[in-house]
Amino acid sequence: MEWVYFGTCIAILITMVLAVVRGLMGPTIFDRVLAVNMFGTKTVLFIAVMSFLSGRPDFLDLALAYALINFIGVFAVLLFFQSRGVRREAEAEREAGK
Amino acid sequence: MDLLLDIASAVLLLTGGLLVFVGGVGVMRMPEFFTRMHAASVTDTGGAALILAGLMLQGGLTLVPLKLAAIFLFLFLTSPTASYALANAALLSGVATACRNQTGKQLPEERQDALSASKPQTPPVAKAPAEKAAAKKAATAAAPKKPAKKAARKATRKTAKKPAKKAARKKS
Amino acid sequence: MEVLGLYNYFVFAVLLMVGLYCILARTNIIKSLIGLTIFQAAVFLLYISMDKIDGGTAPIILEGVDDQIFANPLPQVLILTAIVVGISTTALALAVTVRIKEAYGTIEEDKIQEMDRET
Amino acid sequence: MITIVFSLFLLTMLVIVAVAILRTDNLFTAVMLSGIFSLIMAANFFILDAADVALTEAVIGAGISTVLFLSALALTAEYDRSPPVGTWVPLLTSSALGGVIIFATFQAPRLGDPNAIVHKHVAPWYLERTPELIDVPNVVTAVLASFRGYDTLGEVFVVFIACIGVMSLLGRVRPRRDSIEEGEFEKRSDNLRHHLIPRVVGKMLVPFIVLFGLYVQFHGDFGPGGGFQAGALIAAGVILYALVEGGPRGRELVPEWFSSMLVALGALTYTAVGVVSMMRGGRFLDYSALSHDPIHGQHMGILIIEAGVGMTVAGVMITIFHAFSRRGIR
Amino acid sequence: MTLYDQLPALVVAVLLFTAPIAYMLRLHGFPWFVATAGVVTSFAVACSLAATVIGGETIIYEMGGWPAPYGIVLSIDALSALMAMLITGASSAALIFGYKSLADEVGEEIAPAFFAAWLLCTAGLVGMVVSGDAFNIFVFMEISSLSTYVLISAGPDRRALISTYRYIVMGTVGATFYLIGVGFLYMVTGTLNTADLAARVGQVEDIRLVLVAAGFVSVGLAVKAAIFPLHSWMPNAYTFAPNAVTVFIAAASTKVSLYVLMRVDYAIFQNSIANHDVQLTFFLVPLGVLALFSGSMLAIYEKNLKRLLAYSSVAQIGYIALGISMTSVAGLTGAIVHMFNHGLIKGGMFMAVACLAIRYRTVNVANLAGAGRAMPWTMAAFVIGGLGLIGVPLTPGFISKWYLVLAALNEGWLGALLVAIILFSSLLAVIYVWKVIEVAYFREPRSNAVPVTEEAPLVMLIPTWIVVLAGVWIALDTGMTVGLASVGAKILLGAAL
Repeated sequence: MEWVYFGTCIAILITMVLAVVRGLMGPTIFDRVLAVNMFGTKTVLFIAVMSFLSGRPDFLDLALAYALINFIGVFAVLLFFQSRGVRREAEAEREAGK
Repeated sequence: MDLLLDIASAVLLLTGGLLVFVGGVGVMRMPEFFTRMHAASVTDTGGAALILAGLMLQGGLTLVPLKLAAIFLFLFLTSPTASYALANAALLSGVATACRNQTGKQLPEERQDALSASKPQTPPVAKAPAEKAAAKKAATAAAPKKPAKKAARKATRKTAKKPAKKAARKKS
Repeated sequence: MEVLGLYNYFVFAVLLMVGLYCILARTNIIKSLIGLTIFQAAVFLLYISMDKIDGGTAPIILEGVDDQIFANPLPQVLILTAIVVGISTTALALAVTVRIKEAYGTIEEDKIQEMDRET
Repeated sequence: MITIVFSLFLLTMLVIVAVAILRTDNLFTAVMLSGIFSLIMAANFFILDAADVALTEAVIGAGISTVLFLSALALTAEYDRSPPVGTWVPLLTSSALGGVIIFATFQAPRLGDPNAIVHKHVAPWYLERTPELIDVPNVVTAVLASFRGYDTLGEVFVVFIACIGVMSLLGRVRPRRDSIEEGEFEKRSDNLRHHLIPRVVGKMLVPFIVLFGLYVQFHGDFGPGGGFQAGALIAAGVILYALVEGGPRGRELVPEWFSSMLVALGALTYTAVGVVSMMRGGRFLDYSALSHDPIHGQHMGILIIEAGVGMTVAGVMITIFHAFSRRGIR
Repeated sequence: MTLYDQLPALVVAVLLFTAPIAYMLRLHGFPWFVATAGVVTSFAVACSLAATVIGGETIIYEMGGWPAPYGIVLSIDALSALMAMLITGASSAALIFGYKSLADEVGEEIAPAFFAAWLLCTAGLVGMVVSGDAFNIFVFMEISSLSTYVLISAGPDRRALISTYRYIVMGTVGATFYLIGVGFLYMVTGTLNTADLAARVGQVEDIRLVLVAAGFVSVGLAVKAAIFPLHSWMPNAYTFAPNAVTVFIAAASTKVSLYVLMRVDYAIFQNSIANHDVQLTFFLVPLGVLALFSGSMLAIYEKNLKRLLAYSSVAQIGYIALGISMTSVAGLTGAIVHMFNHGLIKGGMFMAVACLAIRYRTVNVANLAGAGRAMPWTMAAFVIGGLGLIGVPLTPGFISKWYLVLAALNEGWLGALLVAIILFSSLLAVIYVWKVIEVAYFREPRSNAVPVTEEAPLVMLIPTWIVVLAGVWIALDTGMTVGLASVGAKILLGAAL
């Protein structure tokens, strides 16, 4: 069974690398957000499998916490985009007002 | 019985791992943001489900499968939501996409700088036979590489109106 | 193998270098602060790699399992403290940054320096 | 062995991401990448058997820190316009630093060396004596809350001071300059209410996050967790609510006076435990003096101070988030 | 356990306990009152501790009742008691002095936060001084630094913000360096308790890590202590902080880092690294000498009075560094006494500056023309402080320089050179002090300036004069300071021998 866990871990790790590469390459900022999100879910899976691999499945709490936290990050990003758009409109209006 | 469980969970885990990996490759190889996101979100949820199910079979009659189920539930809820939110934000910010004109909405020009790097999108290899994808890709491919974004978008719109199959055939 | 066992120290050194370079070379305040977080994170890595022990597991004692090897709990406790200290510093520095932006209109240190020289 | 290979793998990624953070001039990208950085760091901590630290780093580094950086970015600037200055001095300084460390650690114990001195001196005592002296399974909690409880007290005051610092810096109201009408800006940019799916899912998850936070708080004696992680998680729940429903409604849910009182009360609770143990004839923070049975006293003390820590951290994170988000609309 | 046994914990606990209270009760004037009560109580506790340990014994207080290497202990000897007295004394004097000026500069709205930060700043500094655990020192260092950032950023000028930012970056890098050093020490010894470290670090085979650890700890603390090339955060931080805050941090804050540097170096590294006294000399003497010259020169050309005094502090820290670098009882005594006396002198002078600022609304030297006649008492206090900086007999500065010169004379030709340098930099001090005196007494105010005719309010003037007279008293009756300092120096060297 160990080798199955190990193989799954390797697959997840390689996917993590791919996500990081996407995050580094971009080209849009949304690609980077996508990469972070994907990296987050991969971390959740990685920790879940690792906790079985190391024989301490009671550490699944961590994976749970990661899943929740990752979600909040995406929301913060979404809100950031939205407020940025509105702020730019406001700036444009102010420029026009001048 | 134990062996059966082991085999079942091994199959689930390895399939899940494969799916996750495929998703990673998709994120790397797909031509533009929305297709990349498609690859990421579908395989994310599917791969995670398989892996967690595989682990659940190994958990035995303890709190562990319950926790795994909770993780699964959360991922099942949050992952699509996050994808939706991201796609929405990207669409509103005007990330270049082949079928943009289908939204029928012209976006203000200054939003364009959401593209962090001003690199042009790399043209995809247009050889996929599927009709819709081909149309999409042909449209992107037909768009000239260098000129200003506005021109690029106009070109995109024009080519998209043309019979898509023809463009695809020409390219290939 | 021996050299691989020291790999974590190399990474620690490289992260410290990246962090310090980011702090010293960039004049953008937020960028410097991100560098500062990397700089602090490098130290977390130093401490945590000390707690690892071959064949060990996290120091949470299981009922009924004997001769289990446990990782060293002390560096973990120290780093728990250090992480919280780090986020506190970051939060405070970000608040100062927001005020700087409001007072000067920019967060580039060189421009701020020019503005201060004028007054 | 396997774990060490994994660890090397993650460490390499860590370096690549750090260099990428250094090179980008888009601050938003840098913040996103530092989110990845924190997650890699946390995964690495987990591999290195530091479950509590991994949990903390994930919740605080990847979660709260990203949210704070994004809030600050929204209020300041998005691009790093540092001039390409002569970078000789920083380069030399940092390479000297790196060289010194590599020189020093050449003879240091390798990763996981069971003969390293750190595993021989103080640490075994903690692992051996915790069951009889304090009797909680999680040795990290025992060391954190009791053996080195004074450090933790200091740490609580560090977050306390961060909170009052942010409040004194951002608490003062500044006149608004936006041309958009009052309330309009807030309506359009401060919440996600018009997004149906995120709104429904987000609000649905808030109670679960808070519940999970409480679980981490009270399960901290037995598994990874404790006051810090729990406080940060509960705060994350409230922050999620505030993100979905907008700052004003977030402040209705947890008013600012309440969260800042929580901060002070938590710190006061912790110190009060110390003072009470003094009054009962023990040393400062000697929980054994709290009850007739020393172990029972330890349990009671740890429970109370962890509650104090949780209160303070949750209050601090919420207050800081409120301070930043309110600054945005004014 | 009697109350008497609990005193070591109380000196910190009182401050920690009152800080949340000061923050919670937001009645008018209440935070100031709570803060003053807390700080004064702590001062009283520190004094009684000093009376206990002046004989040379060391009190060990086990936090939480856990024995030494496993739990955290407080260890209080003559030196730490003296420092605790300096910190809490400076804090109470500055708070009482600042009753009016703080109400002026710090808004009612942020007063609770401000005074809570003040209490925690004091607590952090005292905690560093009394702690017997290397990591615990880091935690309290961060408490004191973060609260100092908050205090400085409360300054009215917008440049206070950018100074705070620079201080945050420098301070955090310094603290992180210290943390790295402690990490390396932990790696080679497996312990964090300073006494245990001192005992175990000598048995380490591979000395490189210890050496590098010593380097990191020293550099980190040097940043915090504003030793010469790393002082760049200090002048602006002092200049733009609220006046009463400047009084406090100038008197106490950098000294504590110097104290920790001295303590860690002498207790841990002197007996484990061969020739470490020579290394220390090579590290500190050039920096100290450079600090003396550059600090004094910058002060001579400085136009802003607060920054002038800050640069003078850079120079005075140079004296302390010189004293620390001479590994002899006389040198250490001189350094320790100079820490205390310089705290008193600078505190008094910044108080006088604050009095000037409240009437003149500026601290530019050029605008202070005629201050000698308009505010005779304030200027008299300033002049006495200035004489102390120069080191004129009958002032506290004389005592400490006397000990430094005595110690230097024992060091051979290098010592003779150091004596010459000390005397020369005293001459430089004459120049910058005279610059201020000349403007204040002998120059007519500009015709277009608003004439100042009023002396500073009594609530500020009386604390100023109390501090100045305390300085004079300490110069005349050296029993307490020199007694504690020489006992402390002997303890430090006793650990080293």
